[in-house]
Amino acid sequence: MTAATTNTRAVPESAWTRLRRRKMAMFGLALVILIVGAAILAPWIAPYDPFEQKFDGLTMFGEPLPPGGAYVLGTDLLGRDLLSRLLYGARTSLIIGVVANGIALVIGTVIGLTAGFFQGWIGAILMRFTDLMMAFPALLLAICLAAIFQPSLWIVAFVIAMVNWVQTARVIYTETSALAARDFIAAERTLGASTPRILFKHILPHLVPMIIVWGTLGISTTVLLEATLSYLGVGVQPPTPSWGNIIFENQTYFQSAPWLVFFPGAAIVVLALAFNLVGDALRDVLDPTLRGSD
Amino acid sequence: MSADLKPLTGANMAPDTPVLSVQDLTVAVRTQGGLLPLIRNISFDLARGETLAIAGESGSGKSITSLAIMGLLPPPAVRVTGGCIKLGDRTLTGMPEPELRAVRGNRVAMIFQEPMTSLNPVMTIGTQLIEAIRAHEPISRAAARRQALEALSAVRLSEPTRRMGQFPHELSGGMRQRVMIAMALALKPDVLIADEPTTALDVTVQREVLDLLRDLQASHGTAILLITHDMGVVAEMADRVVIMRKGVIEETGRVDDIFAAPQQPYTQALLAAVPRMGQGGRAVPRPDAPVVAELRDVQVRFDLRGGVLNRVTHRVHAVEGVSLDIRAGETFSLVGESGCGKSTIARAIVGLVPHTGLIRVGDQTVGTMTAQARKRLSAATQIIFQDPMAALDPRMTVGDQIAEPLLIHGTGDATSRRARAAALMEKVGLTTAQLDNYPHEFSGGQRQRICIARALALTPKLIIADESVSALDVSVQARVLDLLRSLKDEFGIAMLFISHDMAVVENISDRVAVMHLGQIVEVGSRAQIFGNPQHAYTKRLMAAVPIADPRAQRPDTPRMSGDIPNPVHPAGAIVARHLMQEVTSGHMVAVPG
Amino acid sequence: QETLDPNAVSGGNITVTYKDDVATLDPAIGYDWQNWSMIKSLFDGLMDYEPGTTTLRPGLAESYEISEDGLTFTFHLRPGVKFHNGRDMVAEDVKYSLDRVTNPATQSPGAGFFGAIAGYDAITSGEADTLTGVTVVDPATVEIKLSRPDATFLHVMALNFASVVPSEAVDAANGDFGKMPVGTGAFKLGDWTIGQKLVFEKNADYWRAGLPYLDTVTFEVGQEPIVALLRLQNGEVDVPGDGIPPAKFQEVMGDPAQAARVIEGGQLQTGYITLNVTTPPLDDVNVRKAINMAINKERITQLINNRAVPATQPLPPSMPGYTEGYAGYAYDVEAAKALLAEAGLADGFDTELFVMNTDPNPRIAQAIQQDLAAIGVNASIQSLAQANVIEAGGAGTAPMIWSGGMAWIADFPDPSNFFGPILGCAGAEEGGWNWSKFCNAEIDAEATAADSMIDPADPARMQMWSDVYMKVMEEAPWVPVFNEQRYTMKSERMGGADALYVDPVSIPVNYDYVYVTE
Amino acid sequence: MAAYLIRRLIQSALILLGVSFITFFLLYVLPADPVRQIAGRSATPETVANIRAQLGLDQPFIVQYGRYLAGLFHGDMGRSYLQKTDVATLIMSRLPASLLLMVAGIGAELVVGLTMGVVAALFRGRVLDNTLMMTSFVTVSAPQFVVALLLLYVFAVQLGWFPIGGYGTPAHLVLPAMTLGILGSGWYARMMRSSMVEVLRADFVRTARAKGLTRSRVILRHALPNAILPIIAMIGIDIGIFMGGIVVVEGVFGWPGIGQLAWQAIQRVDIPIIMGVTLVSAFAIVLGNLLADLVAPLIDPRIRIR
Ligand SMILES: Nc1ncnc2c1ncn2[C@@H]1O[C@H](COP(=O)(O)OP(=O)(O)OP(=O)(O)O)[C@@H](O)[C@H]1O
Ligand SMILES: Nc1ncnc2c1ncn2[C@@H]1O[C@H](COP(=O)(O)OP(=O)(O)OP(=O)(O)O)[C@@H](O)[C@H]1O
Ligand SMILES: [Mg+2]
Ligand SMILES: [Mg+2]
Ligand code: NI
Repeated sequence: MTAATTNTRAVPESAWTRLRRRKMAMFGLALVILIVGAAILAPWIAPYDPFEQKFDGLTMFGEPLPPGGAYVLGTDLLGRDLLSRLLYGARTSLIIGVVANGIALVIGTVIGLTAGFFQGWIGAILMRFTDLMMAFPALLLAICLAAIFQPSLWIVAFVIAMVNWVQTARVIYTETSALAARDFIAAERTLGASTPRILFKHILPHLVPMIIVWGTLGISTTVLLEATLSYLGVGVQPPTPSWGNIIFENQTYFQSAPWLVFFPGAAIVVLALAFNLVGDALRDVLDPTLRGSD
Repeated sequence: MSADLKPLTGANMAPDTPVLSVQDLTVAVRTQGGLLPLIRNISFDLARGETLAIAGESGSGKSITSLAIMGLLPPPAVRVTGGCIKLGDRTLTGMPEPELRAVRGNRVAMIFQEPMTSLNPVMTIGTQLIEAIRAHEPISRAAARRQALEALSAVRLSEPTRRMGQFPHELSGGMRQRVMIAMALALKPDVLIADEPTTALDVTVQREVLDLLRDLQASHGTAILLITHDMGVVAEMADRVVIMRKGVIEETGRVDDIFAAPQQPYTQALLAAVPRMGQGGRAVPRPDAPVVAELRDVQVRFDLRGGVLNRVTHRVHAVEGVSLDIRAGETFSLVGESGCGKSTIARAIVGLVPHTGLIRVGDQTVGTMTAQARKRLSAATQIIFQDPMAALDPRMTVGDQIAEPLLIHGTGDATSRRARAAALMEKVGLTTAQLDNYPHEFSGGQRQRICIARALALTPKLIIADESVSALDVSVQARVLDLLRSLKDEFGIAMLFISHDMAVVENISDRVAVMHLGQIVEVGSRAQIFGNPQHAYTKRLMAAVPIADPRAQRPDTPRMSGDIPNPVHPAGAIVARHLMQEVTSGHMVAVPG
Repeated sequence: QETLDPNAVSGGNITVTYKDDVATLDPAIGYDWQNWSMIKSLFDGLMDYEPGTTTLRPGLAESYEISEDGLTFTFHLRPGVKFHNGRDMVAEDVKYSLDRVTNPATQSPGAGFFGAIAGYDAITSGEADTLTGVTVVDPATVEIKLSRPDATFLHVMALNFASVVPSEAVDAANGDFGKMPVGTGAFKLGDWTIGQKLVFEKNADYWRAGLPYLDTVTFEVGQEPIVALLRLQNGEVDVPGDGIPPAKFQEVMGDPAQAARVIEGGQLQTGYITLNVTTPPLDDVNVRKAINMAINKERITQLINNRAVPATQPLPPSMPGYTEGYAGYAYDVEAAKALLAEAGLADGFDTELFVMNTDPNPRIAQAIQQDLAAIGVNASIQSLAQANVIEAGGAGTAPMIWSGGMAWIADFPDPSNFFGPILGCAGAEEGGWNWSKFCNAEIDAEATAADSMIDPADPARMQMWSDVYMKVMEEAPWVPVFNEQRYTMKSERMGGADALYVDPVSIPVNYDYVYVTE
Repeated sequence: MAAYLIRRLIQSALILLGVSFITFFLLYVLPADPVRQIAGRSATPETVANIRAQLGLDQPFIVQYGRYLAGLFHGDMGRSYLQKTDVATLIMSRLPASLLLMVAGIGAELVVGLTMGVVAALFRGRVLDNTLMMTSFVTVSAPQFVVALLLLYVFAVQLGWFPIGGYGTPAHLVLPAMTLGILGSGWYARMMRSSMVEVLRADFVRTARAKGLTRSRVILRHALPNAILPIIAMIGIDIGIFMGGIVVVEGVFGWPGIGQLAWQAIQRVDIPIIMGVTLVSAFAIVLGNLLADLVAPLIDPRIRIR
């Protein structure tokens, strides 16, 4: 270890500086900014009104128009401009994929962390509850909740958060139990550190990689879950576009109008990928044991 | 097993040609700043039947050298950039992987530093042995099995047939290391590389493993390349020794010569640092000093649950009725073999495990405590854990970790805390520039010092040092011991020192207690214990210590091959307590029976 | 008596697919798209229709007489009709079957159709367990007395619910008659692998000589419509029960070879929007008229690939009583705005449009939404599962509902069928199917009068019904949007008149009369 | 071991009880009336009330739930409102198909996902690794229906290798299982990759190499079983996700599983069927988790069941 300590850096670099050096991360970040920007600026950059069923947007036989021409990405089954709908849809999908998924992560982390750290009866109750929720068909829960509360974007986001925290909680629980048994946590206790301090300063940072993995994987699953809910009639209500419900509305047309499935599908992949690129890099950068390896 | 030698490669080889020859070996790691050499121009020869020791401080390149020989340097960054390694008349450097594979295990075998993690946890011992044999000899499974059994018997593992079906976690560290040795020797290699084979083991087990290596060498004529930082082990085992430092060879020579007349200043310093029995400094028993920690009939048991209702069926009687006093300014040592309950006592004192009986530190009774009382206790007593890497949060800078107790106890502001952390860093011999580094960027010894600095931040009355120096190489160990000693003198801190290394204990302690299976079997002043050990167990511990003098002759000790004594009892069982008898004033010994 | 198709060949098997599983084959209970025609082939009622038409003809009754006052029907049973279990069908069975379907314990969704039979109220309230109006005169004669005249009664007797079932088989099934049906029909149930397929076998003893032509009919369930069509194109399926999925429609019609196998026909169906007349501002007739004028029906039909014709009134064109020449409310945005302004709603208003969540209904709802937006009416869409929409409609909490997917295919070809539960006062109460909650005593009285006429086909009666619907349109509780056309496709080997494939009663195909040509 | 099993079974029973209560409650407050569905459009209010009373739906929630539970304890899952037949029979006739699909699907998922993960780990940082990880994102983001139809179209319609939907022979199973396998593989690929990377750094892998074992043996016999350990717990979690995602695939391939049954029942508020399917799938999930916990010690001897 002597060799490693000789080249000690005097000034520690901030995480951001190190993140900035990673090309892929920056590329991912650019994509994220692009997507978020597109969502925010949708009213200004969308070529058409996303809700307007254009008179010339359908053929005589009621078929949607393929990409090219006046409608860059084509039109949908109601003759609306697909590009404009995708741009507006980014808003919904970001709320679902980032906010709802984020809430699910937070709930899952809090429950898993609490159960894993305190064990005992609190842990037992929380984990049994988690087991119960895991055994409970998520889709049914979603349908019932949405039907009871009347579907709207925020209800949908809430429902998704309610069904999606379970897996995270399980994984975080396992990880936390292992961490809590480690010596440095015992060391903190002997230093007189308070429980919140141990939880937030010493355990939580170790869960970051796991949270990032589940968070990025969760983006596409939640966006698709919203679509499934739309399909079941308990998702975001039409005509509000979301990437997921654009796919689901049009999926039977994958042969005759493939663009209606391909473009929103690609958008979801890109969104998930962009967050993943940033997440992966962030995980590496935040892990001091990998410091200097970049 | 037969004692005849496996013929060496090629008939044209003269009997005195070295089996292994390393010439001008340079290994470098590829970094962004270009190739960075880890070892430079290493040359040595290993003759048949010889034991060559490579010694040197941590990070000097010992393991890299051995991995280079095996062709197992971690890809892709680290590789051999110069020199050559010859096994008999075959050049290993640059040899294609399939050929190299045939050499590995068959001609050159290796025992790794970590017996705990070096065996595959999900395969039985038998399978792992058999596959090693069958990888090189085209024999039937049954034949390989017979051979594996022979190897296990050869390393004197008890009940070899049963062991074949067991998994690594079912064996103790010593037993695992024997399995590793059996595996390495099953194919009767020409060369055996043993990388710190005993560092992770306690003295009694270390003793056995070393004896075993020597016996096997005698019967098979294997050449051994022994890597260690323990000069005691070097003195006992090696014919010749190579001293490495910072990637280069400092000195090579016969063991006797080096120990008698080291040429290089580094070697001299290294040898001077070796703690030797009988060299203990002044010991000042202080019967009148105030008691800092008081333990009365302390008992710690761990529940093992089972059954439909998940009820307690068994208990680990980790600590069974221990009473002792630690007085201000004294160093109280606790010794005993692995698993006897030393760490558990330490943890009970700082309130990490629940106990029955009385533990008082200062005016604070340890037990169910409020957050406030917990804080007060932590101000009075601090523990330095066995494994410094595990005891530091890998994701927080060491500066923050040293300052953390101050923050928790609300002392000072951010700048004053940082200043204090910097001062503590310097006190333990580190530079303030390293405040913002993370634990993994320090060597083991440095990490231990960081733990000490953190423990000192609150100026406690009692410091518990749990095996704080066992894993360090001698030079670092000496530095840390000096540090502890000077801190003790400076602040009048009492210290509970836990170790299985008798030489270190003798050097540092005022009083010593010997533990066995959760109970104290002998307690007294250092002079009383070392000068006049009474209990059989104490005597055995003493005898196991390697002596850092190649001329010293150790009396043969009876060998054991059994299991670690087991402190697990069915729930409700009553464990017999030892009766203590005073031999001389302050020297208590358990009555046999 | 029966004219057989001279080209028909006997034998062979056809495969029909459905997406949804068959819930039951009990004629007293089955009321789904897919089991309706299956039950028709397994069972017979006293009355029947000419294949491919809406013309009534006697079924198990060889003949019948209607008393002067139209209150007594005497049916003479056909001799020698055997149940699948081999027993002769007798008058007792007819009485048993009618008792059974009206008994509340049976929980038949069709019980209400028999409301005109004397003693109906007693049996539904649990006071009696038999219909006093139905008497067995002799083993071959049944007499049915009505408590009030009902012009549609013969149609009612042709409904599946009026099928004749053998009591011993019902008892033997111990509640599972729907899974082990025994009837007198052209086919009997062979094999039923739940969730996968049903096989119907030819009833060799069928009383219509020479029928059916097919040996077996195999129904495969759980087949996605789009997959069913792929299989049809691959020659594995003969008739896709759920029709041509929209996504494939243009492809099929664009290929002459395939288009030739598509059969188009009318359907007794109307797609409409209900406007809840109790919810302001829809309680204002001008607002309702404005909404009627705002809907661009042409465009909506274009959206569903022109597989419908724009509607002007509740009745579909092929239904007797349809008012020819009535133009309805023409699409006129300006006029609609003017009407709204007149109602004091020049700035429009906010409302909700409920819709069932299966394609193409949400799409149609969005088109409606856009049309409403053009006159300033801001309708938010509630796209829900069928059961939830029905609940909201029944409870009266839905201001507007698009009817698609839930109603209204006529049970029998009589104009009255479009009035009672969905536009009459009876259906307007809490939980009823009259989702516009439209209740006009005057119109109700006229409807009752029309139904009290004895001859269902009496032109005067038709005129009365036409009047009824015109008055309804005056009040505008609905926006009739379109009348769906049926497009069926068949495999190359299928034979039989085209009319059989768009049979208005036996949907999607009249199994008894079709055949295979190879 | 037996004691452990009994304890786990008791726990499972409690979980099922909880699931049944929540489901029953949700269906109770759901704004949709099953009686309307049963009674049909022409029913009079009296008929509706009569049917409601017959089904006991006019009773307070607790009474209804109590009756349902009492039925369950006698092995009676009730009768379908609309199909008028025993729910148990309906479920049992469809359950084998669902279980078969689930086992095959999870199998496919594991084979595809784990292979991807292992290969990516072995080629860490290279183009192949990046490609595979990218692919894993595409697969987790792909809509089931489209993938199912695409596979069906290509392999069944165009190439004719497999039947176009249906159930019965192993050939029928291939495409549905493959669909599920492709869709779920991304998760496993990612998990497996990181697990494998970790294991390849482990000391015992170095030991295995030092013994002179072949590369394939080192990877397959030493690294793989260890890398799979953390995945086993994932499988338990996955069964839950799986049960939810099976409906669409069953639909496209005409697979007669309980997913389709549930789907129709939900559309028409056939409460006994919804309850039955929920409980059976919850049971499968609980059982799957139990199995995962029982299998874990077989692969990892360090885990001891107490
Ligand atoms: N994979 C690697 N990449 C870069 N540097 C490495 C790598 N492995 C080891 N080193 C460096 O090589 C040097 C020599 O390491 P080596 O493991 O040989 O030390 P050692 O003498 O065996 O020490 P110890 O007694 O602690 O085991 C150290 O400075 C270490 O940091
Ligand atoms: N949390 C625990 N649960 C169950 N048993 C435990 C626990 N902690 C320790 N033990 C057991 O208690 C006994 C005493 O352990 P302890 O760690 O105190 O030994 P030690 O003397 O410090 O050994 P070493 O020299 O190896 O550190 C051992 O048998 C150990 O297995
Ligand atoms: Mg080393
Ligand atoms: Mg210890
Ligand atoms: Ni003893």
